Amino acid sequence: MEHKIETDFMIINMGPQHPSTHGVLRLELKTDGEIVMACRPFLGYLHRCFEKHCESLDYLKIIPFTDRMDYLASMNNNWAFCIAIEKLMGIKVSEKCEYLRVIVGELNRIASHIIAFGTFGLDIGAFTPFLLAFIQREKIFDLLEEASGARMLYNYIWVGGVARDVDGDWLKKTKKFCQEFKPALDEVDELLSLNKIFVERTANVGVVTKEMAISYGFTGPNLRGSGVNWDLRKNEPYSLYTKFDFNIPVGAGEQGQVGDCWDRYIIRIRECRESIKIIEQALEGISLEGDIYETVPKNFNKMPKGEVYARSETPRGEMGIYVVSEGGKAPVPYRVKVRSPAFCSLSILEEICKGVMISDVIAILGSVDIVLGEVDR
Amino acid sequence: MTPEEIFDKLKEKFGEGKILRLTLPSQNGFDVCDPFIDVEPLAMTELADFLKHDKDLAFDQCCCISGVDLKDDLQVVYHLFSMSKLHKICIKATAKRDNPIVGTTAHTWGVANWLERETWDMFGIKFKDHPDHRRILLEEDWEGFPLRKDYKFPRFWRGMEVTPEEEEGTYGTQD
Amino acid sequence: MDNILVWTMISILVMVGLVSVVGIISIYLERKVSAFMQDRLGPMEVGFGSLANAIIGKKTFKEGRIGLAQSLADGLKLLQKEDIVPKGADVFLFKLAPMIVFGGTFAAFAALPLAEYFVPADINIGLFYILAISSFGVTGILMAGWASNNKWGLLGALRSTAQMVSYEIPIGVSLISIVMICGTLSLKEMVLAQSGWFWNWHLFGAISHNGAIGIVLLPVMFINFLIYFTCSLAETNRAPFDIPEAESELVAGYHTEYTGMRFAIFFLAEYGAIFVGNAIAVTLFLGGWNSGIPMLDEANIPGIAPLIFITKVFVLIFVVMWVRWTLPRLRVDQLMNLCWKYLIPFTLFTFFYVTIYKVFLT
Amino acid sequence: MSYFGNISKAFSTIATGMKITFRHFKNARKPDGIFTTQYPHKAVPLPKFSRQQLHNRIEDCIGCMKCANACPVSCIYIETVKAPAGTLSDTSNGQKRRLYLTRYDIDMAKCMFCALCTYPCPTECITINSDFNFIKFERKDLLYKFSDYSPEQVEQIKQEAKLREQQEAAEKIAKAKAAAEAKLKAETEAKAKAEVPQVEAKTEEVKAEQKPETKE
Repeated sequence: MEHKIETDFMIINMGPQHPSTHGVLRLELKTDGEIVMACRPFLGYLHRCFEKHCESLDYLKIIPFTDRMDYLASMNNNWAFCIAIEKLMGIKVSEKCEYLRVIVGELNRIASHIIAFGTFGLDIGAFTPFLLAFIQREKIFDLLEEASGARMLYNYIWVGGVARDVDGDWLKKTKKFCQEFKPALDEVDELLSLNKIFVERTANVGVVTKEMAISYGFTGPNLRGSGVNWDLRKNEPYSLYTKFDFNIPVGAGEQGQVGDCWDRYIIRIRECRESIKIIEQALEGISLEGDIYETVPKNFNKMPKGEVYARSETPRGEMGIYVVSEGGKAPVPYRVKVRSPAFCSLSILEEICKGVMISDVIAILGSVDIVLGEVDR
Repeated sequence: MTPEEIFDKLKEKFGEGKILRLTLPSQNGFDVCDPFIDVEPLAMTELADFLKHDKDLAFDQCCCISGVDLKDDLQVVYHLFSMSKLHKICIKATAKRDNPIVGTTAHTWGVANWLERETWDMFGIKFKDHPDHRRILLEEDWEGFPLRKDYKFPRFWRGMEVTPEEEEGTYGTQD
Repeated sequence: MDNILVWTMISILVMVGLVSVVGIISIYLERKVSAFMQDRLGPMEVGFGSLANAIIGKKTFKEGRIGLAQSLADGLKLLQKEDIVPKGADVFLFKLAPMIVFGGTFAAFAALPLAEYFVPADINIGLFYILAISSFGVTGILMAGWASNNKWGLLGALRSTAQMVSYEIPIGVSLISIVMICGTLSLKEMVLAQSGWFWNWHLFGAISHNGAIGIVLLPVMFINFLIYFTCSLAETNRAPFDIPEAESELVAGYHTEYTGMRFAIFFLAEYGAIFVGNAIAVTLFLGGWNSGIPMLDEANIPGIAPLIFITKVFVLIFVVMWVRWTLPRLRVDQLMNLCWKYLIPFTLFTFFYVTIYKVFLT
Repeated sequence: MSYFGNISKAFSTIATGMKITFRHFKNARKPDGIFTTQYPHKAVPLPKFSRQQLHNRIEDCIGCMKCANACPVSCIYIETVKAPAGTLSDTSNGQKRRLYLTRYDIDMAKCMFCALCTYPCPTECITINSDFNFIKFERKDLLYKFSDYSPEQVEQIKQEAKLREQQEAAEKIAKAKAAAEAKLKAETEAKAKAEVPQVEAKTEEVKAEQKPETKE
């Protein structure tokens, strides 16, 4: 009998209560010292069965529930759902509403990206950029609160319109914010992006190649970080995005390889700048005349029979809403399925967390930018 | 490629037995829908492989996999998109309710792994040859598949009250 | 003789108080500094008055306080907390660990030369003693991590050990240069050698020892100082080297399972260790209790020497905090990389430079 | 020379970062240097339309159940009893009130602050205001009761309504007896109707819905 001396692997549960899993995600890490041999994510701690809820709620009542999926970008969730229902019902929304949607959607995108790169910095250990960026997020929330009445869960974008009108004063405040935001973002950028330690920690870590990114359903900033020039706002324009002039930042591997954590991080900072551009153009174009409730359907008793898959670009990527309607007099959807971008992005974790260090797992998780409310729904 | 061309191409490759029919908007009782192709559920694995790797089709992105409970049958709906060719198609695989088995596509698209697990979790549709066939959102020992229309919510699970009783006599109990 | 004995007794008593006072002040400072750097207010409500009122059960909230008693209140709160020992823990080691960590720091305080007649233990191998006793703390950290039967704690403890053992080397080598110049290990004599104008400080070379020619040591001494400062950050587990307790990776590292007063002791020990680390930097490089202006030193104002010393240390502690709230954290392998590939070669270089200077220029 | 390049890059980027944090540290003494406020002493004013707490002006409420039907989480509980014509004053926008609101409870513990209930209200009596200070120490205190009748009054109203119904029924029976036999059928229907007060509430609701909407 021969005995081989083997060192044992250690199984560590990272989460559900862990500062860096961005909510209640559990990662089962099989580690050899500091090296992670395998990583298995366990989800579902925040599962609320949104899709089951939808099957017993009116279309309008579902919108507050969509807020709670990706609670960092509620506006974009509302919007995604409304796009699907409007497509189903054949509603054309007035231009004023579309402008308002673009403005609040892009403001919310900035707020969400601030969380994304702020907490990414926090995971890497830099506390100050996170809080400096948060000041700007607070300002955005003040604006959105004034427009919609709530700070995070807005219920603002309705099927066929928006919930509340804005006044000229609000537009002026938004404009002022846009001007103040740029130097503040530059400061955070300067503080963190090129910091040697930060670059060392994030460049060449968690590299996702183009093919892998597409196959694993990466969308949004993650996909662009891998060097794919793809943005639904540009490539499959919805709403008024054809009217605006903006660029799509694409990862180029400036500090390391294309598709590493640093690329995914910098894309978000650059996207904030593009969003500001869009908001400024929208503020130019909007006119305050017109009724925002004009196309809001009075009731949902005469839905067409059919199904629709509508996708739109939320800060985390492509959110697809698949709605099946029975038609006739049923005012509730037969089935709603949400293609959550964070859920799909997270599925790559098992693949790229092999042979990296524990600290890198944190960096990768932070750079993929998940929101557990959306992953579990 | 238009849906008709895709349908013809698939039919040519796999034959009528596996590729059943193409539905366009305002057909088969639909007022609104994306064009979709009904296929034989067990043919899904080779079909996915062909859809992704064929030069003309090149469906490299699997947007969404959703289960639908059709009361008599269970259906898996694949929304596919090609980033290089910029065309999309919807594939539907309908399986029998008493023994729903669909061929897996997890070897073709990475994301399908989790999306199929979610479909199994919620609808109890089995995916043949799936590499990691576990529940994903619910616990392993959860009974039943919540998104099926005939699902009954359990009162207790592992001794915990999961569906609290509504306050008596309130308006909320009417629903 | 009697005079010295009395002073020694007093200074020992002062030191006992100093460890906790330094901890409390540093914690308050840390919170305020971090708050101001992040555009926040930091602790505001708990002043000494409202703390006293809270103790006798009266609630008072007034505007305009700056929260001076916040860390004292935190300490009082931690004292009342439940002392939890995890189920699978090695109880004896678990309880011993914070004492060892605190003991190591406290013992190091004994040899700090606050003023000429204010050295609690004026031993002729002071520097050696401090270096030895302050690395004693790592035993406690390893104990804490291992005994608490927690995987995060164990990882943190092992990281800490690896880090401390590695960083002892550049610290030792960089300090040897000073020892070579001074020819002594006694901290008091080292400070005495730096009296007079501020260019006599070792940071600016060896002017007090060899006159103007000592200026050739200026660059290497700067490098030495920087290396020592960096290493002392690593020795005390401060950012950017706080990987043993990296809260975003290891929850809280070796003190994950500690609660209440045991946690507070770890906390105090950490800040005590920062004080010791920076006190050595002040003693060796920045002239100790000397103000740098001879007239001020000769004025013999009572109590000014320790005040100058502590002020200098707190300026350095501010820099430590400033660094912490600016920089991200390194990874374990990068930390080792920095130590073995960058710091050690540079200290060796400065060491040879000083040797050559010592041999040929004096 | 990537070795020394690394060193110089590290030094320069660290210096940039430290400059920025020091600037913030220095500016903290300036009036707008600090973003946070010391909350209980200084509060940031909320916008006018901030959604914090639901309120119902009970004197304007007609008990139409529209808010309860609009609520996604069913946190509004309404119970009504039919009132005799003329006993209740009109609402401030001139609508008739025909129902005693024996119960109008809002469970703020359940509420999701979507404000969907405020939109369909025909008399604009249910509003969501910006009063955020409704912390309660017990969960049951979060059930806000808006009905201005005490439990005894509710009991009385219910009994009166019952009496009235019986009276009406008796009158009807008396009438019916006097009337021709053909009306006998209608009479039994009225009786059945009188036995279930909820059904009447429903018919009332239908009436309220038929009225022209004042909002939207």
